Amino acid sequence: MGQLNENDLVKIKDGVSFIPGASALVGPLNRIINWGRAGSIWPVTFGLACCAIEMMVAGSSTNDLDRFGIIFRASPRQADCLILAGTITKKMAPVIRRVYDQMPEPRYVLAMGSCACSGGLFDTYAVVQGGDNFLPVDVYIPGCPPRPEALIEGLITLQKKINQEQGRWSQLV
Amino acid sequence: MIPVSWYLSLSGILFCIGLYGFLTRRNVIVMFLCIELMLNAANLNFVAFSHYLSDLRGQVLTFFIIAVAAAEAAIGLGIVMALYRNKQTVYSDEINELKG
Amino acid sequence: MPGSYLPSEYLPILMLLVTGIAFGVLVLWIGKLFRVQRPYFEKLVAYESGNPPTEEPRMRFSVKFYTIAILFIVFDVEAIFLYPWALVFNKLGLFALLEMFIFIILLLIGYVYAWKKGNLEWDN
Amino acid sequence: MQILILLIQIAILVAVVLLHVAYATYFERKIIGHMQVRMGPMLVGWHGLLQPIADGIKSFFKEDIIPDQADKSLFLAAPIICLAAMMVSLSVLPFAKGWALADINVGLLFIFAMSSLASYGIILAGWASNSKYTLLGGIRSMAQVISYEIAIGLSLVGVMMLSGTLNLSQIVEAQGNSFFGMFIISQPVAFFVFFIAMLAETNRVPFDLPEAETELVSGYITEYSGMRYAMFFMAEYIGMFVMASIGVVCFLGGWYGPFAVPLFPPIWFILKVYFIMFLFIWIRATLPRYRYDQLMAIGWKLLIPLSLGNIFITGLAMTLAQ
Amino acid sequence: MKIQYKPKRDLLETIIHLEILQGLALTLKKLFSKPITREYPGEMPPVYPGFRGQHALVRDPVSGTSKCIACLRCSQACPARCIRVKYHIDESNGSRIVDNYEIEALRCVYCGYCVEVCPVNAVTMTDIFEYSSTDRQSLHFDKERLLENWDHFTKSDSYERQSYVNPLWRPRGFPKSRLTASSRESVPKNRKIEKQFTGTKLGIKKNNKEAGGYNNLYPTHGEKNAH
Amino acid sequence: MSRKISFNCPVQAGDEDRYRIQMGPQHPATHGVLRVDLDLDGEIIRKCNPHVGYLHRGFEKLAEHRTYVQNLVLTDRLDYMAAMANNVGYCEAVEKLLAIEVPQRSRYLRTMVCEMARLASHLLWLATHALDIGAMTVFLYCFREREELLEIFAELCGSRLTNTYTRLGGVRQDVTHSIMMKLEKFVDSFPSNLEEYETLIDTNRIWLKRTIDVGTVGADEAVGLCLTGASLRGSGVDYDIRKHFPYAAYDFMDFEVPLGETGDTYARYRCRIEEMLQSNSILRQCIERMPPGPIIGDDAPDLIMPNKPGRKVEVDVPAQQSLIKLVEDRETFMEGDVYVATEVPKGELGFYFVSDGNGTPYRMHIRSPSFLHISALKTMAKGSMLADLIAIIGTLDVVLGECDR
Amino acid sequence: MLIKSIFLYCALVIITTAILTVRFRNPVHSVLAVLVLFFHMAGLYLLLNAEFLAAVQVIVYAGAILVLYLFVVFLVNVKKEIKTDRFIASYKIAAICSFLVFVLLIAGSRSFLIGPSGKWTIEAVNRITHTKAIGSEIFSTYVLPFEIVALILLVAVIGGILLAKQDKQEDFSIHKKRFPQLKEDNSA
Amino acid sequence: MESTGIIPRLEVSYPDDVLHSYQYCGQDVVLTRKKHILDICSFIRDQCAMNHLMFLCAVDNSRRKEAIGKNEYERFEVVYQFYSMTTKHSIRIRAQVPDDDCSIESITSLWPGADCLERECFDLMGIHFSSHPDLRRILMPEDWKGHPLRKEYPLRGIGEWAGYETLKEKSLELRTFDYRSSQKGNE
Repeated sequence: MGQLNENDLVKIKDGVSFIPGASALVGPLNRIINWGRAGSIWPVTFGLACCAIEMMVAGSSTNDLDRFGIIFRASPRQADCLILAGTITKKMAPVIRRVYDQMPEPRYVLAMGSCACSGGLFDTYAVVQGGDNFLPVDVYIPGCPPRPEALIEGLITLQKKINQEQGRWSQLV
Repeated sequence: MIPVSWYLSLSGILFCIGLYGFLTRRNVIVMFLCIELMLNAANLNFVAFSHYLSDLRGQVLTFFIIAVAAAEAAIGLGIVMALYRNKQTVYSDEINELKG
Repeated sequence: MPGSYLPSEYLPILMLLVTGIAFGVLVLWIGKLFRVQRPYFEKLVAYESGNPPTEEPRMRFSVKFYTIAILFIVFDVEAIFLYPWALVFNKLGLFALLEMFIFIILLLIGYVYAWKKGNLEWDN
Repeated sequence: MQILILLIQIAILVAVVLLHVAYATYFERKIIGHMQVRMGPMLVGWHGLLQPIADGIKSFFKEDIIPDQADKSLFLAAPIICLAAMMVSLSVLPFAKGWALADINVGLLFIFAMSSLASYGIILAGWASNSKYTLLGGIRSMAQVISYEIAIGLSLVGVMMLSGTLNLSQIVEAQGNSFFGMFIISQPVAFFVFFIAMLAETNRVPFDLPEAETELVSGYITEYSGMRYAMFFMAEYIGMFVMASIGVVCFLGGWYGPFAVPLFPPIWFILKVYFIMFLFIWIRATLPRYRYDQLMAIGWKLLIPLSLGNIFITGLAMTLAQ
Repeated sequence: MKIQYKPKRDLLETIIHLEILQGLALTLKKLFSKPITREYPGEMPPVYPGFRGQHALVRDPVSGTSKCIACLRCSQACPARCIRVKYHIDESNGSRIVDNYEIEALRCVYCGYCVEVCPVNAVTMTDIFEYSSTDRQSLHFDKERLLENWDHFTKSDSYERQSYVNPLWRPRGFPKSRLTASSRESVPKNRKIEKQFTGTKLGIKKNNKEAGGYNNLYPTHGEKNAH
Repeated sequence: MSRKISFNCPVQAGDEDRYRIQMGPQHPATHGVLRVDLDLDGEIIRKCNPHVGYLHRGFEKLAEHRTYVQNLVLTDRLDYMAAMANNVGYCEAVEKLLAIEVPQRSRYLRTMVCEMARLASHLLWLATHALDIGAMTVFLYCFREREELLEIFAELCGSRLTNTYTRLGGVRQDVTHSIMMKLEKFVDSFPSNLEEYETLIDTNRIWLKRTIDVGTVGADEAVGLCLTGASLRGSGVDYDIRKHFPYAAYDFMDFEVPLGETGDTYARYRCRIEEMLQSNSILRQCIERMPPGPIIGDDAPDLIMPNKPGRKVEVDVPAQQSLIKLVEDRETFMEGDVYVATEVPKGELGFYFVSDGNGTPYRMHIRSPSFLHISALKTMAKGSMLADLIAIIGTLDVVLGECDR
Repeated sequence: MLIKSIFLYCALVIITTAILTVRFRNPVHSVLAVLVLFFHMAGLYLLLNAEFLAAVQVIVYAGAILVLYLFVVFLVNVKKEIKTDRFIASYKIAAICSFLVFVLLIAGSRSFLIGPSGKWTIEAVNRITHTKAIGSEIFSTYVLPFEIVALILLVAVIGGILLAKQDKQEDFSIHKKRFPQLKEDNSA
Repeated sequence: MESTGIIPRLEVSYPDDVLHSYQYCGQDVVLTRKKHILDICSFIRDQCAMNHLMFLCAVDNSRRKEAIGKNEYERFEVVYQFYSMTTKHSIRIRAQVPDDDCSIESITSLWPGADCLERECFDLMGIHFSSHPDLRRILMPEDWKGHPLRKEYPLRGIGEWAGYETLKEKSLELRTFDYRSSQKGNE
């Protein structure tokens, strides 16, 4: 596809463009891909602090994330989503970034709880004031820690967001 | 219908490649691999003769050769391990150098 | 006729092999057209629990693996002899049993030796 | 023409098997879920029935990462080796009388050969990724596979002695004449050994050390992402299927139902295979994981003597019976 | 007290893998029991009065706006420093007029101190917990948003939400007589407050209480369980 | 892509048979963010070097900038599996420092929530320990039980995990009848439920093989390593703060301290299981003997405390509100230092306060059991196998929030 | 024709992989080339109506012996050869030698004549299957070699274990001799 | 924690080292010099059967009212709390460490568990423990500047840690998202 240059493409919205004539294919394909992605969000097993416990509860029998097709993967290479569950310290931040970097596209970040969203209680020398300082956070879930149901609700928000995506699968985007 | 000479030539070529590798490679492990190649060339000969002579003796012999090749590999690689442990190398020329 | 024998029952296997490989290659190749590929340095760094990789991972292993492999080879060869033996056992009867008994006993000596030498223990 | 029919057969087989792989994961998640008093996939499709499809689509469109320091050619080849080896072993399975794609005389040996080839895929994946966890997982897997391959081979010798053949269809036929139509009755010890070794060969709990999550992250597949990871996954489930089928063929009477119930033979076969797969899943939901040395000890110190003993007892019994 | 071990397996039990079979039986039993899963988006978890969820400013039914008097106790008590109150003093009577009342929901740690110290019951925590968002700004509540939260909360027809107050709420630090009328009467009259629970109230079987009750479960076997 | 990976720690000659692995921070078995650097010889650990600090949030520094009451919120985030127990420990310490009396009823309530927290924490420990060893079903069964406790917490104080339940001088809220009914139901059913999980692991041969003679610590060694809690008692040392320095209402409770003998993972596991049953019996006693009375003392300080002596927190109050004075100026903070330890599920949680008379602690040091347990890992894991390390981390029951503070 | 093309394909792959085995720098790649070679050798055995031998070739050679090779490659550090330029030595002389041997072999093969035909024709073998044919030969005619194989294997086990046995302390002292700067590792 | 009679024994054995002793909230406290701290600790362990080291931490006295103007207080102090599981006695030792010679002897030889406690003191307070086997930072990153628990260290830190700076730069470089800076609290 290297021969196509920018001008041949049809621009749909900012930053999203397609090969002309492909739109008949693109629309349904887009919907199918988004459906697949929203239906199988695999977060990487990465608990940071208190929220990790509630994250585990969300995966346990009472709430059962598996219902949504969400299973935890230990390796970031197979994960789609990083749940920042807990306080991000400055010592930890590079590690988190590295784990995020090692995830394949498309990847999403959920900031769960006050600490991951904004540092929360810990406005100190050692704590990063919010995961969005160095990561593109997709969904913010307030609470300290949020109830497991709140995490599920956050994941549903993420599913909605995924379903509205346009062509995040194309090489040309 | 494949003439038996095709098999013989193939096994000859294989044997010579094995020999060449054995003579040129410095890594003892690869040298052993080359020996395996040569053994395989011989096996191929045996099986081909056996087939063309309608006699199973060659195949039985091949069978035993494979079993013995297993033993050979075990011992040979054991020697490699011992060499490596003592000399910290698996290269034939370095093993020579370090003899003294 | 020697030299013109074609083992035709193996043909499906060959075809399935080709199918299997082709399936793998095709899936990956077609997927390549649709995937987002944005490799960059940090993404391609080896995974090590979120730490920067510290050293070359290819290093030596415990020699135990080697002794296990030797035992494996010997038993594999033994099994290879057992298969034809098992098939012709009915025909040969007690003689074959004795024959194999001696064979296995000989190999078991090596097995017991390895056991006694502690090559089957992993936690030292 | 013959080749065309063959191609259609292969196409059907591959399609069915891929569907099977997809739904085996669903089956597993559902069953484990209910054993853990939860529900398993529910919301993607009716009762989560489309879950495997969604997973597949997602994996297909997922980025494929080849780590910088990986040995690229081997890294790319490893999943294909694994998948192809496992798929090829499908060809000799007799789903019913004459329903084997390739009815070869050394069918059992062919399966062994292919499973050892698949273990190459695993070790190469571990080695080529060039990461520490994968390497450790690969080595573990290799040592495990070679230890248990012997147990599997030796445990089946009893069956070979009873049936006098290595051809899978003929083994099934031989069972038809035996008591109850199953060799498990006359070879319980062999079945026990085979079952344990089968769990180990397919890397299932309690022998899932090569990919033990709490120890090695994901073991040899730690560095694999997207479709390549899915291919290992498929290979694993096809491997489960193949191993379960071997168990069915050698011990559970293949396509013959007990009491000769007139049911379509392949259905019996599939039912039995799924019974064994259910056992796999059931065990996974129940048991903890062995430690590495314990695993090797079971293989070498328990299963091999047991299966050798079994061979002798079978031999003696057969000699006496004559 | 020495810990007690279960009896050692005997040979037969080892051979037939009794304990593993028992485990398998348990999981099989569970396979056919009813899952305890709450199907969350359809089925809500039980939320009790006093749950520390989303913040709201109580809308005074009389004035139609917040009850806040800008005493700043909440922002003083807040350990995360996430409450900001902007006010000006009304020159005519010296009372304070609240201009804006901001709560950073993403920094709040939901300790409930602000609710506890509020003398007029103006700020409250509702039991709504589902308000995740894809952007930060929508979780930075200002006064209007907080009042909306209250409206949203009171509108939803859930358990006792119309009379939502913490039944045990009492701002510590000053006597009840000095509370404003609205906060004193925040617990509705029709709400039954139980008598204080004491130990005698629950009829617990006396013979069951013994500390050694578990001994029946783990019969003593002096030897160590050496496997 | 042109950048080459530079290894910051090149292979040294002679180290070639060592295989270095960094486990964690992102690793499923490290209970959060622990990192362990391992030198492996095959699978055998030759050297084990735990790294902590990935969750260091500056608690002790932050505490110097917040008042005593506000710091209570911090303690929830210490050992987030048993926040109630931390709350109680903190309040006991501050009350000792400020000489605040606690009513009897709230002592009982504190004991009750402490034991509930212990159960919740031990259940989580059992769950993760079992998961580490590979028994994933036990994990989910334990969470089922734990969920009941958390729901009781939620009903009691409005939050499931970070409870902030105690107050200086008492507790936040009184229990209601429905809570007690639920608790009683839980207490009644707990032993049989525990028995159920035990079916899966307790006598299971794989479990026994994985735990017996793994990570063995002798009694003297354990004391030297400053282990506390069940990790110490598994080695047979009789040290339980609830018995040694009774706090809350432990004086009035009949319970025993289970002691192991062998000091291996299995002994520690059994110890904790027995402890759960003991906690259960304490809970039953609390339900039975709960005395009537106020839940918070009259001299309990307000939630808003001045953080400087002489400075009043009082703000001008609108005239029409008739609230004249909000906060008494509390000059009675004493100068001095005090150390109070409580038995939290992980072990001995101590608070060392240095007060210089202000409303904020001059120095607050938290003696966290997990921190010391992790340092013991170095000794315990040496010579065992990789899989054992997982079991040992699991059995030490470390929580990094408390360790790193 | 089909048979010939199959043979030629197998022969081509065998020769190619054999050359690759010699040429690859990385021993792991060499081992893998040999793996492919063995599979095609098994294919040739199939053409020669020796299906059991083909299976044995794969199981023993590919499944066991090469595993041992792989282990050894992993056990010893092979990084160095990948880096150095001269991973082969004196290739000219070797080439000449090999060529001479090849000429000798080809010349010799001319003199082979097809001898008297035995009783195991293709039909005879297929009637009772190849495995059984081999089995009945071994367990009736070749009993002694069969037991000798057991002896050889026994020697191999014991010898292999003895050779590979590792003495920890001795090992360390060797390290010290070679690397005198090495001390007990106390850092990190 | 009743009075134990250990203090007089200590005063007799180490007259030069014991500066001052008192009881507060029923807890025995001894102020000592740092010079013979290892001997004192081993005395306490061996002679007084105090086998359990409850905690070890450091305190910065520089802004402490009680410390100002009294010459027995130094800038830092290292606090040890010991407990005897047999006699149920406990004692607290406050060893004074001056600012200009910020080091004290390590007690890891007596209690191996003190290893990480001392490392923590070093990390957060900057007190060097001589003869400690492996004195490195434990909680903060290796290249962190300053010792956070010292009184002059501000709550939010001085400057930014270099590792975090590079991380931020890297994430800026790699971002394909709109970057939103986090908002500070209202303190």
